[in-house]
Amino acid sequence: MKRHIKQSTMRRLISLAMLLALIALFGVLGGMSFLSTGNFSEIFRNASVVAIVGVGVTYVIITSGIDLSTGSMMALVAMTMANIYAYTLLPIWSMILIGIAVGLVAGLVNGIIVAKLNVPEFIGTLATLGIFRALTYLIAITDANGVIQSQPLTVPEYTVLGGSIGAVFYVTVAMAIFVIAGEVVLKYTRFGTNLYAVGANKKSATLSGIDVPRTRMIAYVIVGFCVAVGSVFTTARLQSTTALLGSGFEFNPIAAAVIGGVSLAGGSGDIIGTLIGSVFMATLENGLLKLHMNTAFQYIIKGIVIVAVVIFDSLYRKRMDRIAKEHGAQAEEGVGA
Amino acid sequence: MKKIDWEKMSKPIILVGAIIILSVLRPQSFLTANNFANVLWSVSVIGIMTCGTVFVFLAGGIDLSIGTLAGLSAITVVEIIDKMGATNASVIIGIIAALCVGAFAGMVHGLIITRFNIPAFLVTFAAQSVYLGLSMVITNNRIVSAREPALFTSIGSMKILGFPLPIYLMIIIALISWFSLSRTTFGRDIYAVGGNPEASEISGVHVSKDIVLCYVFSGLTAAIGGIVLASMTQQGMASTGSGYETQVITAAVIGGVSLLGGVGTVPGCIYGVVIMGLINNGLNLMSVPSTQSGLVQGVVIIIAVAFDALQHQDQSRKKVKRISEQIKGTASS
Amino acid sequence: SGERTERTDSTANTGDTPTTTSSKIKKNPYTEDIKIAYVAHDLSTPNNQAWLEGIERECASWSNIVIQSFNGESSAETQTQVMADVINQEYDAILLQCSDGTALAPSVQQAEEAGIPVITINLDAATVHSALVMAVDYDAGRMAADKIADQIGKEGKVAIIQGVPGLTRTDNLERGFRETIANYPGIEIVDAQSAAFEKEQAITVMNSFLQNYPDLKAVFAINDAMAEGAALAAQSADKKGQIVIWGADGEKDALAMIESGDMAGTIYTNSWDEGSTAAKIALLMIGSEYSYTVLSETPQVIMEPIVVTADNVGSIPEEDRW
Amino acid sequence: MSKELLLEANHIYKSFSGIPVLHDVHFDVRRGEVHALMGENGAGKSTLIKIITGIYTKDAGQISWEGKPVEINSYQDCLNLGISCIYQELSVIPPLTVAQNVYLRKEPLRAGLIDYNKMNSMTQQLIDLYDFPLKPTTLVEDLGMGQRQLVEILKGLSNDSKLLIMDEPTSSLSGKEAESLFGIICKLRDQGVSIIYISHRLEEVYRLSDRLTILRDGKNAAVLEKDEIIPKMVIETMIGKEMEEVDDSSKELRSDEGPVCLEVKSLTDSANRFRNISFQVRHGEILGIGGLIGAGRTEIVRAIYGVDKAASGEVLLDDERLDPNPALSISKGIGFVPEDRRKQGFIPLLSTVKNVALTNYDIIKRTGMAIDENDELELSKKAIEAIDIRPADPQKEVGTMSGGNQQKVVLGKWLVRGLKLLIVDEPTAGIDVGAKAEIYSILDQLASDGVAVIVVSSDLQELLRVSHRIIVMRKGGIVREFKDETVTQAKILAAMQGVEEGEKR
Ligand SMILES: Nc1ncnc2c1ncn2[C@@H]1O[C@H](COP(=O)(O)OP(=O)(O)OP(=O)(O)O)[C@@H](O)[C@H]1O
Ligand SMILES: Nc1ncnc2c1ncn2[C@@H]1O[C@H](COP(=O)(O)OP(=O)(O)OP(=O)(O)O)[C@@H](O)[C@H]1O
Ligand SMILES: [Mg+2]
Ligand SMILES: [Mg+2]
Repeated sequence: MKRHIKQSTMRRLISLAMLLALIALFGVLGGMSFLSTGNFSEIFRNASVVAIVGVGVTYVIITSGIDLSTGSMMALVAMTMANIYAYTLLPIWSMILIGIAVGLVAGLVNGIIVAKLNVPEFIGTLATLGIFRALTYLIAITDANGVIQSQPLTVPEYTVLGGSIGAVFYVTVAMAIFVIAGEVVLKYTRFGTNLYAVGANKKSATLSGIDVPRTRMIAYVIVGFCVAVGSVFTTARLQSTTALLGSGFEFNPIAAAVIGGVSLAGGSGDIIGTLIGSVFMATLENGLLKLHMNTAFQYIIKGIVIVAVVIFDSLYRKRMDRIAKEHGAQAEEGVGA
Repeated sequence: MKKIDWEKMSKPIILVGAIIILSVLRPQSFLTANNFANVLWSVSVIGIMTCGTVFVFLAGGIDLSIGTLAGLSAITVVEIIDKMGATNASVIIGIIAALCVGAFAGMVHGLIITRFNIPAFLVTFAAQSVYLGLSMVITNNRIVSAREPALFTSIGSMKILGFPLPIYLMIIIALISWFSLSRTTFGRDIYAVGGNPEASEISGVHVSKDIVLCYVFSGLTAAIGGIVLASMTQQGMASTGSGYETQVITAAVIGGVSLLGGVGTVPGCIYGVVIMGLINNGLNLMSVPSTQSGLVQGVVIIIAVAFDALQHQDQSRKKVKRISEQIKGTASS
Repeated sequence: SGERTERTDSTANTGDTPTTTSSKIKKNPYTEDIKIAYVAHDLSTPNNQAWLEGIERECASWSNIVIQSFNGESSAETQTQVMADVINQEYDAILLQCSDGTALAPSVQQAEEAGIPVITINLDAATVHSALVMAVDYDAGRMAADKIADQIGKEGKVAIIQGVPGLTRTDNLERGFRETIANYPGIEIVDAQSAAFEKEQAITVMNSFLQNYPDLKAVFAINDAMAEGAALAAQSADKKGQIVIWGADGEKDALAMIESGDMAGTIYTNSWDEGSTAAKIALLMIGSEYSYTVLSETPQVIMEPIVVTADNVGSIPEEDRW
Repeated sequence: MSKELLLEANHIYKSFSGIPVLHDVHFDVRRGEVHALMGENGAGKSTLIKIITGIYTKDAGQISWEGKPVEINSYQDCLNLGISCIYQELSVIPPLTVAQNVYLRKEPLRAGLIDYNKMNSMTQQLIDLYDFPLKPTTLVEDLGMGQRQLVEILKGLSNDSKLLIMDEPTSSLSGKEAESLFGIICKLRDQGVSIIYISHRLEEVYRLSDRLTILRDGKNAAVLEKDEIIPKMVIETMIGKEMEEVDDSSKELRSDEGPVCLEVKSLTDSANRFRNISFQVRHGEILGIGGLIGAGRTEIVRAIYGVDKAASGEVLLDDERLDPNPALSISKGIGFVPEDRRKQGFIPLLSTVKNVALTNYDIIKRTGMAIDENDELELSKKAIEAIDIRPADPQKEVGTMSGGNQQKVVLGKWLVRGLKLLIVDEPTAGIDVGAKAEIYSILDQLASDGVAVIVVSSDLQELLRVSHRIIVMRKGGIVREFKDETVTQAKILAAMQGVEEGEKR
């Protein structure tokens, strides 16, 4: 294993180094307003929901799928909880449990559409993006005139989830748990190995006895779970929900995963990569806010930095690959005959 | 007797079925030439862009930048008209400039993607952000209007034989794409590259060059789409074209294009585009509340695509059954 | 199902609030270095930009004032994140157009507690804060309804082109419109479809209206961009001027279309003025002693909307057209 | 030997998109026997195996296991019964390591989590037991074809099954690994394990099998007990025509004649997979390159054709220096049949027409920019005819053809154009005897037409059969050249293993 651990750690180190370079750059440009503890905890807080949802999304991408419905799903979960909160006396924990159940069901729906009905992932989850949003509107709380109201969720036992212990927000703690658990499941369980196998080659996976549709379905259900948890933390922070919650969110976890080295073609990547990708994006966005520049330039610089970083990553990786191959070939010689 | 190829028929069946359903539900308003013109007109920009971007999909890539790139092109043309005065000359210069913007952007995407071997998703995702920013800088977040000259505004609205010009543009671009994909070596190479890049390279296909060309074509049609959009709305602003990338991908996938590359046709894309137009038109004509349109749209899309997918399985399954029964029949007799 | 009453709703001291409540530091806004944040709903829309320009104009004469704009990308989550950052960076005042008044409430409260006055624009935040500068949406809807009723002779079919459903501000506009139309028994609202604030989508929606309701009398679009789109559609269906098309906002293209007879009217607010008013209040708040704690409710400055039709459009001078 | 039936398949029918592939096939396996399944390319062997292992659903028929009827709906059902399979198209997962592949779905667990240390050491034990040149922690994507096939074999062997199915396990193996596989097969048989063995290498079949079933055009053609197996008859039953026997235990090699076509001068790889390689090929000559798995043969021919860039050295074609890339090579008259046909040889979703046309657009007629589709079709028909691709349907997607016929498409597309040099890497992997003979005669014909041919092969018999001259590689260098002498398989083997040069392991 040695060579490959080395190679993959090396790649990890490159991405980390680039993240640190970015932080250093912003530190120089933005000064203490960027480098303060408060700001870092804010960066992590902003990265957290993306990374939590990113765990599930990474699984799906590893199986060579994609999930575009996470934003709407988040709204559906939140609006269900808001209804329970507004119209029933159920305790908060059961409200959260029902929210999670809704997430699981929504994930299952995606799974069935994609894995059982054989609808291409992109179009299937794009369709459910519309469906979940419509359902959210359907159950949205309206006033007497039918105008949709944002629904407060202001009970302290709930909103405390939006808070922090010291400089670490609860959502960041949750993210840490999700990332670690997600990585362990991916690397140290049969299910995790199956995800890679399905993503690398569905035919070979079938020939190896893997139940491909089932594996894919479970991956989508896990996304549902992650989204539900993300939804809880988001609404706890906003202390309310609206029918528009999560619009456009779906691209964030996907982008984070891809920046973190998860291939959309399937079969490669891991959760740590997605974590780095999430933190990278959050750092970039946060840092740009501090540079006192026109919003328009922020968009331009954001795009350029992303491309620059992946180009650098690609060049460096090519080099490392070549070096590794040379070493590998020399090492192999001993085994050859 | 020639047998009907049911697999190939599933798309026409869905299309005709949709038209029949809508005609029954809304006989007066749906089945009119005017309404068909409206349906096609409303999807013409999507159609134009899909016919270009399908090259990228077939080669196994993706282009998320076309929406904001269309916006940037729209702004280029209206800014030039605005700054140079509303003359025909400035319209022509503006259009040429916008096309150059599109083609150049596409070339840059293609070169970065192939040179550094970077996922197209990331490059075009980042480019999306860059073009939005550029558009905001150029317009300073304001609307730039171009209500004149007629040469410009007629691109989006002039009617020939009762059908607006953008529909003809869509048809012309579809024909060009269809021809180059199905009858030229370039097109054949694209299918090969999308189906198996490694084998294509070994077969002497200039894989990188072809991929770059695909992105150029995609950028070019994005620019054309942007010009048409600007003319239709007689204005350009930073948010022009935003979200078109998703609609284009949706249309292509409904039309049978695989995002993994190598599978799909231009007629399929047009089918996807028209189906999307019909769904939206149906939703509007039946006064489905906007909050619920996503539900109807989603369900219809899933049914259409799943029907298509199952149709393939079913047909082969049924055929197999029929034939094996025949075989058994002859075996026992 | 009964409304939950037992639960005490409290926004106080939860997640987002740091434990320290810093006391307000008074600054002279015209001499000391100050920085003001403008947190927009979506900077790529014309009125958000006009507000920004109004704010910048107001402060242009003082070199000690820095204005920094932030784009909320139409998302309450993004705005919340930006607010947290702005508070961390200790801006002296925040001008905020909430995407969602309820969702932004914790952030607004946190800012106020940190001694940063928050002036909201157009949409109230659901917590007491320094000031709200607004154009009356509900009333604007009512005014448009009355005018349209007049113009179509109090009877006939009317349709609405909506924005993105669920955005409070535009929903209020629609509510005002519907409630007032209900007073005219001869007028029927036959349809309401969303064009998501986009001019080009409005063309499609308008086309299907024309297709479905050949005897349509009037269309009320929730913003001007969509009204312009509807007017273009009517134009290309050779129905220019035959259908009464109204918008809301009063941007310069809409005013031009009223002049050319394509549109019938709009509800004009001077967004530059609105921006500079908000800035004035911010400067005032920075220099003043008192903090939000003494307020029992948010003070409001109401920008009176002007009903613009072909009759009075000429009275809006070029320099007030944004 | 016990005659107890372990597996019995009766009246099996199967067709794909209306075309019958299996027709009333009967097949049974006894406990503890090696049962060979033979037939031409496309006879339906792999399809039968996939029906037995639950990958395809049969249209009709019954399968019984240990006397009881069973329904097998997935490979998992099959594993549960005690059947495992080594598939022809390999079921290895490239991004996973060798150990992960071997123990896929049966990873050793500790406290619910995969115990990688244990898994790796278990894999190492297997590797040591069979003496395969593999390491448990290499990623499969870094392996060559031969090594991948070894991984697939390990994967099948690690199941402890009662019935082990091997669909062409040796198609990319060289003699040494194949020998150790045969050892394993005999050992397993002695332990009472039954084996279904599919191969196109006849001598292996004769050597190993206790019984032999022959399929022809999807129907049973014969079932032969060990003492009934007569090679000549087997071949005739299989291909339905007579074949002359060739003695291929030794061969008289040619000496140099004719002008030099290709010259390679001290070619060295950037990743050190081969170094300082120099040789020549003459017009009208067939040069064979032999070597063990991983000797670097594939890498050299890839570099000559221009798929990979060599770090240093020169390639000259007819005395003209080339900086090769595939497009240039093709235009200069070089053809190349890659080793991994699935990944590198063809576009699975495209038809034979378009696969053949891909390398031949320069010779297809055009009107303006449009390809003349009739001419294109004619060309592919020529290719189909030249190498007898079956089914002879030019519009069939190559991805759905049988393995052997896919290989014929890859080779066929070069036969319709004028060539100076043809490079073939493992040209007959997975190809039936009849077709093999055809390919050999095609190569002979090319050579006598003045084309220079390079054949890389792990099959010694093949190497002897086709070559006019042979070079042997070992660990990235040329260790021996045979020409103008009588060579035997043993001599080449010795050179491959480095024994002759006195090199000790
Ligand atoms: N998935 C499929 N779809 C359509 N046709 C298929 C499919 N799989 C196999 N066939 C066809 O079935 C026939 C039998 O193929 P099969 O792979 O069983 O042959 P085989 O005896 O294993 O040949 P080989 O020796 O070349 O491996 C061939 O004509 C092939 O084209
Ligand atoms: N794609 C690859 N990536 C990394 N290493 C490779 C790759 N392909 C082959 N190798 C390594 O390169 C060396 C030479 O392999 P090559 O394929 O040239 O050998 P060969 O003699 O053709 O053997 P065979 O084809 O039978 O495996 C081997 O050590 C092999 O492991
Ligand atoms: Mg086979
Ligand atoms: Mg090889």
